[in-house]
Amino acid sequence: MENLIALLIGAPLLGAAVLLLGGRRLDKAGHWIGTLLAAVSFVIGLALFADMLGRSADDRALYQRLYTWIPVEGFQADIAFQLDQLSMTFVLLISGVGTLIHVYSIGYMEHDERRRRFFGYLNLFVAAMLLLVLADNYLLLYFGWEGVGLASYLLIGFWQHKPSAATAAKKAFLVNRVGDMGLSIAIMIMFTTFGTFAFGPVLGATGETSEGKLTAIGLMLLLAACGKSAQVPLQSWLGDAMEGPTPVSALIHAATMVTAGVYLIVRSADIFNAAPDAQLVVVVVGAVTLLFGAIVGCAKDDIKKALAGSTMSQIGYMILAAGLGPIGYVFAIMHLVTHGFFKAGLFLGAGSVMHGMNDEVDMRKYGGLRKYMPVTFVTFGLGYLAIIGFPGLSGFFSKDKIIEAAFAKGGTEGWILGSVTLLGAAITAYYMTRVMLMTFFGEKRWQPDAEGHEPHPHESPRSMTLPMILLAFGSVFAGGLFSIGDRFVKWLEPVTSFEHGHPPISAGAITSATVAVMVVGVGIAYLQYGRRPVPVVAPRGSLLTRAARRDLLQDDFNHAVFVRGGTHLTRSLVYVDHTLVDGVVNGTAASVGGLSGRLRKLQNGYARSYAVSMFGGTAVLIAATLLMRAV
Amino acid sequence: MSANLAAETLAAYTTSSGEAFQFWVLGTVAVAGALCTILMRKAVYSALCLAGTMIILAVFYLANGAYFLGAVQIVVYTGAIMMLFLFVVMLVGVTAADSLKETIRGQRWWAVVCGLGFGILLTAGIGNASLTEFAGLGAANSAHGGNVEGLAALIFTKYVFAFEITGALLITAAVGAMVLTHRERTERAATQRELSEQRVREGKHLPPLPAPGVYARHNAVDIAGLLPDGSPSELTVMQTLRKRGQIRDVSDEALADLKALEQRSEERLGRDRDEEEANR
Amino acid sequence: MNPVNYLYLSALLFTIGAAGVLIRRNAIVVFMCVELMLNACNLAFVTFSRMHGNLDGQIIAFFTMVVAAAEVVVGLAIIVSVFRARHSASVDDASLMKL
Amino acid sequence: MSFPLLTVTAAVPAVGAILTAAVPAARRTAAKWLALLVSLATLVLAAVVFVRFEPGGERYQLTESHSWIKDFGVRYELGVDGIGVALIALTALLIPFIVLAGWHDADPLETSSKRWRPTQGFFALILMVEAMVILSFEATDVFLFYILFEAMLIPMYFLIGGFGDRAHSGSDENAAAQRSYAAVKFLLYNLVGGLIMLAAVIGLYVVAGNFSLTEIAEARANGSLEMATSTERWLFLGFFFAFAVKAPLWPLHTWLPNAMGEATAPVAVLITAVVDKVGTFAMLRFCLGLFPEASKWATPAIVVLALISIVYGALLAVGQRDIKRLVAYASISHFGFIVLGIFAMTTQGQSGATLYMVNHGISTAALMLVAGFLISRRGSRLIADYGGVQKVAPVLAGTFLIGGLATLSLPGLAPFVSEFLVLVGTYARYPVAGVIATTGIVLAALYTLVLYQRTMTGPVKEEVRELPDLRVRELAVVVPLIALLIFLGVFPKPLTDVVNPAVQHTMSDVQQKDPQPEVEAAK
Repeated sequence: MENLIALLIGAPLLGAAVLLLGGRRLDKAGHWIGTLLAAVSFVIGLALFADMLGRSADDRALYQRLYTWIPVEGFQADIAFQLDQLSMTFVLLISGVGTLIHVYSIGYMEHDERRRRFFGYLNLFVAAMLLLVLADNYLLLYFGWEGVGLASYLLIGFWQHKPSAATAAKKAFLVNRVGDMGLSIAIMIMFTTFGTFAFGPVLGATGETSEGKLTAIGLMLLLAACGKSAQVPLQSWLGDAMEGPTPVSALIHAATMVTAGVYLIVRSADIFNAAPDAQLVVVVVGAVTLLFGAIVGCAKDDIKKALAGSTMSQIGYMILAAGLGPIGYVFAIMHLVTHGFFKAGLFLGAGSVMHGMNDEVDMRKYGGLRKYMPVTFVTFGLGYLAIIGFPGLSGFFSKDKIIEAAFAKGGTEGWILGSVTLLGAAITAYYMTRVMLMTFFGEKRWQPDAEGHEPHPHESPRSMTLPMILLAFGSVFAGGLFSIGDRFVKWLEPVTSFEHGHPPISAGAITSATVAVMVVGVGIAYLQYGRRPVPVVAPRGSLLTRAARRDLLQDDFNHAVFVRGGTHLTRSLVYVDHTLVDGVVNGTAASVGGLSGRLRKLQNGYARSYAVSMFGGTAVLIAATLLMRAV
Repeated sequence: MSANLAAETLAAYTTSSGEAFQFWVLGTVAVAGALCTILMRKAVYSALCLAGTMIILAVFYLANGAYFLGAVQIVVYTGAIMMLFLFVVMLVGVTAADSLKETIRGQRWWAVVCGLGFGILLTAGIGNASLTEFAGLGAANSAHGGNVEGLAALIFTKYVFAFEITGALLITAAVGAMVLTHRERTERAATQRELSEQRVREGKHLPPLPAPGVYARHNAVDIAGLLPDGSPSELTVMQTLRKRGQIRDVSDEALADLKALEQRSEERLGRDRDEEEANR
Repeated sequence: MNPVNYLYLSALLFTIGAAGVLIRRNAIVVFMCVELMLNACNLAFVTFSRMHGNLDGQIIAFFTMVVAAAEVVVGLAIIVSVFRARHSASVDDASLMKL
Repeated sequence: MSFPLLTVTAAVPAVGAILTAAVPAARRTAAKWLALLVSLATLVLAAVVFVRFEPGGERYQLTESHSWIKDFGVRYELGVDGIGVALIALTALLIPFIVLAGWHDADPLETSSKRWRPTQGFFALILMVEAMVILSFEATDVFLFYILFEAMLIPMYFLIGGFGDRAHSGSDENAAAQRSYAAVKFLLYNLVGGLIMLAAVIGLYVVAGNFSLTEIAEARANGSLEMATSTERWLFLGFFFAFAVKAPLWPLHTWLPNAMGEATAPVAVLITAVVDKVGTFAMLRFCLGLFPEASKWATPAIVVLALISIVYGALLAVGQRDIKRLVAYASISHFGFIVLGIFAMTTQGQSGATLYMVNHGISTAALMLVAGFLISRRGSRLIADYGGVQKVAPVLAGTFLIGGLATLSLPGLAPFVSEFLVLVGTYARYPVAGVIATTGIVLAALYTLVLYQRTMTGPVKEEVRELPDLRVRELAVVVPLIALLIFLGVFPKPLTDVVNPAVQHTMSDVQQKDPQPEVEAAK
């Protein structure tokens, strides 16, 4: 059975290779090949899942070792896979949601002449992401980690002819690279500390080294997670990444890749458990991001950017949960899965709306779309209810558990974290309602574009709606399915360890509070956007709104400090290289030239004066010989 | 024969007081000759002084037991090479005297410094080497029956390659000298007519050049003729002498002579006149 | 008398010759001075030959003479042709080598 | 006596060079094919060397030894260790591609005379460089190595100065002046380095009495050859300076951007991917092999220089406006990594550095040659003159991107393996240096992606609208290189197998052991 693991990755990888190398002759069949191979991966995943369920909880992990990747004395990096419950969860999420989005893309990208290539990139992404979650050591994980970064780069910049897309792609890759730096430093520390970087030996030996080392590893891993999962302070790329085609935003920048950071932290649970300081930082980052993303989400008029803010915020929840330790890991993953469903659904819905609206993304130019796109409206609506935590839907279960766990952290910390998560829930409800109202309710506000084409909103083709419907099912039922009888907890417990948190107030009270703040959030949004018509041109807004529209000035800060500073630095270095480093050399050359110009005058052309110097030289030689002999 | 052998042995092993006397006398002359070589203004004197020095060196070779070399020195150096020098001196101008005035700045000063330094250093070097004992040439000379035989044995065995190569070198040198000095006439020599036509074309010196010493008392070819204004014209002297700078600069002399002549004729004429007047 | 005196004489003659090369402008005289230097060397060789009881020194002197002969032949030929071309035997006139 | 395989491997391109040069002026195409054939034959021979070399066997294999200059103990002594084998393979591998890529670079202009033969000269010089580089990887006699080290400057000088990039921004005279400036700068820098090395070579002879690397190293190891500390240091510095110029290490690097910018792309590849490797190779073999104590003494300073090279090169690459100069500065950054790996004196670092030499050769060749194809199409080296090429020439853009990704060490492509090994190896001994070097990977991403973005993406510029995509000849150059990058990226074992024993030998030369992992050390 374990020999199938490589096939999980192999199938989409084959797809990517065939599609990217196949050339134009595959243009007609390319999308089918891509979808088929993603589906093959999903089917293998299901088979492995079934097999895994058949074994006892402690004996579920499968290992497959292919060969030694980098054989160097004292440094054995293997191409080896590990499929345990945690990886399994991700495999199903990635290949499942991935397949659905492949299907969706068939319709969405129908008119793009480079569709074959798009599917090639998507397959490449699925392969890399599976490699990331299946790796049995950190170096191979790093391979997948950069692989998804590459796929993300290629897909964000898929419409390369748009400078904004190309810039966004570059920005995403660069910010991610900063995170990758963290991961590679973490691996280096591991190597010098443990002599290896395979999961088993490293995580098993955490007790044998100092807490300081572990804290350092933990912080570096967190830096990596921040990059990949768009957490503060490396969150700035996610909003821009919405330049990519919408299926990409759904798959990579909502459901799977951005959650890799959560995976990394949960996978390294043993390290964080032994390094409370690192854990604290994780929690703080999560909490800050959760508010940061939520606030940004409130201000954006671009539907995808609003959703991106929401993604950031939801991943903040997950990171926060992961930072809480054994009381939170499981719920982080659970929220990750449910979020995968409903956020992918929301993005696909947004894509469907854009598809019908001539790629218009400004929500202020939507309005009243529920009549034109009923399927989209319903599926989007279900996703909306799930994300705001409407009781009974997926998001309710997973988010509620995280809020409980936050309170259960205990002490002042617990109260602060609990309140933050509650506040986050309220804001989530607010901005999601805002999106919902601006898009599907109210009057129609669209206008002819510059070329006079009036949009004709229409429902999307079957290939697009089908995945949305399936994801909506997931959004509705996944949470309940997981929570009933603590199934998800039992499933993951052998891998991540689990402790029941004991919040200072009863679970019931917390749940009620959650529902209450959700209602408040929805209410405010309704008052602002449901009762009053939405202006087509955005009002100036308060200082906070304006800041939030600009991603809370984070980009401006980056621009001022890193981009401008970097530009100045490189320019001045170019100058320095030219004038100083090269100048020293050229100066030497010039002074030698000057000296020889002066010496040249000794060359007067008179043979006799040359003879004098020859004679003098001979005399000096004799003197030297005599001196040497005398000495 | 036995006396000869004895002399050889003597030359080989010891230095007699006769040799010492010879050394000091002839050595002094040799140095004087060398100094004259470099100090004489005329090349031909230099050559002669050098020949003298070389002959003295030949004597020293003999004294040092190098009989063959002594002979060769006289025959080849003094005989052949110095004669060659003299020939060239003749070609270039036997009486031309060089100016000994230095034209390159600092040259003479540096030459003296270097020369002195070099000489002192060499002397010091020789003095430094412990050369108080010497082997003498008796054994070496008698090994093959004599100095010439000994040299021959070496030349045709150990140094045979070098010897052959020097042979090649000599031939090359001879050919080279011919190539350098021989000028192949690549065109027909111009006739007198053509030369005169060329002069007409170039518009200079249409008439024949003035003859030298037109107004001079004697027809020496190296004296420039005087122009009507009394200044000498170099054109009147033949080209070769001009190039060698061997024009006798006689202008002042000639003018003085002329003046003297006039005075004398004046005196004589005056005296004659006086006599005539007296006679009248 | 010690034959080493011949060496001193040789050194003296050599130095005089060298000084002559440096001081004189007439190419022919310069050449003569070169010959003087060569002769001085020959004297040294002959003296060394006597001191070491070895004929090799004389052989070298002999070769020097041969080479000197060859050198004089070519050198004088050059002087003659230079004189023909430039009407001067001064070494200072041939100073085109300067920059 | 066994078959002199090493000599033959170097002799084939040398003879080929002479034959190529002798091809009549009218038969240019014949000269090209001849050069290609010779380079392929060399590749076959190099492959034989690679196969015949037994990783587990003697340190130096396939040795040959003949007396050369008896009086100075100079011998014609050849032998290869794993590092040499890997680099010979790299050289032999790259030359056919360089020849193929430069197929039309030296075609005479139509106006030039019939008897002019630049094409023959161009290919002959390339083969000559190949012969010398291969021989220098084989030489185990210091003097022989020195001669080759210097001699390869001569053909390189003519290649840079004589066959410049026809794409330039200024007038023809200006370009010619720039080119000759670059060639002279290249020559002077390297000559100065070589001169100092010559002094050290002589010094070594005075101290050791012969030039044989193996004998000296052995004598040093068993204590029969004592060197005063200061002597050893001076000699080390003499050697190191020459190699640092060639490598090139900051601040001796400024010749490289000029040379690479002005030379044609294939020649630029020849410079950075082949010839410069002699410098880093020699650091491993001669600096560490002959002067282990001095190497350890100088390590901190060299590590700092390497770090500066890494960061400085990358930052300057970001600031470049000329595509080829950008690649040149990127190479400086990469050479920093190689030097860092060598002087980290850990197994991982040195294995990584050796792999890095090979991988950097392949990746830079891929990137630079594609850049050369691009430049030859548009006739400009300026980044600003391009834009949107991806739309009109997708294959070109794709291969360019892969070359760029290799340059930024993306996992899955060969350079990642080596870069990571260098980083890990460095961190194990110098944590701070390891962390600083890691910033290099961010900067590498920056300059690569900025280059790609500005040239390949965005709206299509008017001037590039008619750009043709890669032709068959160009694909034949690029595709094998990329395939190799991917293959060595996921399966570097064939290389590491050869390199590992050699690295172990070097480690024992300098008498260094890897730092023990903390956990194991505790046990």
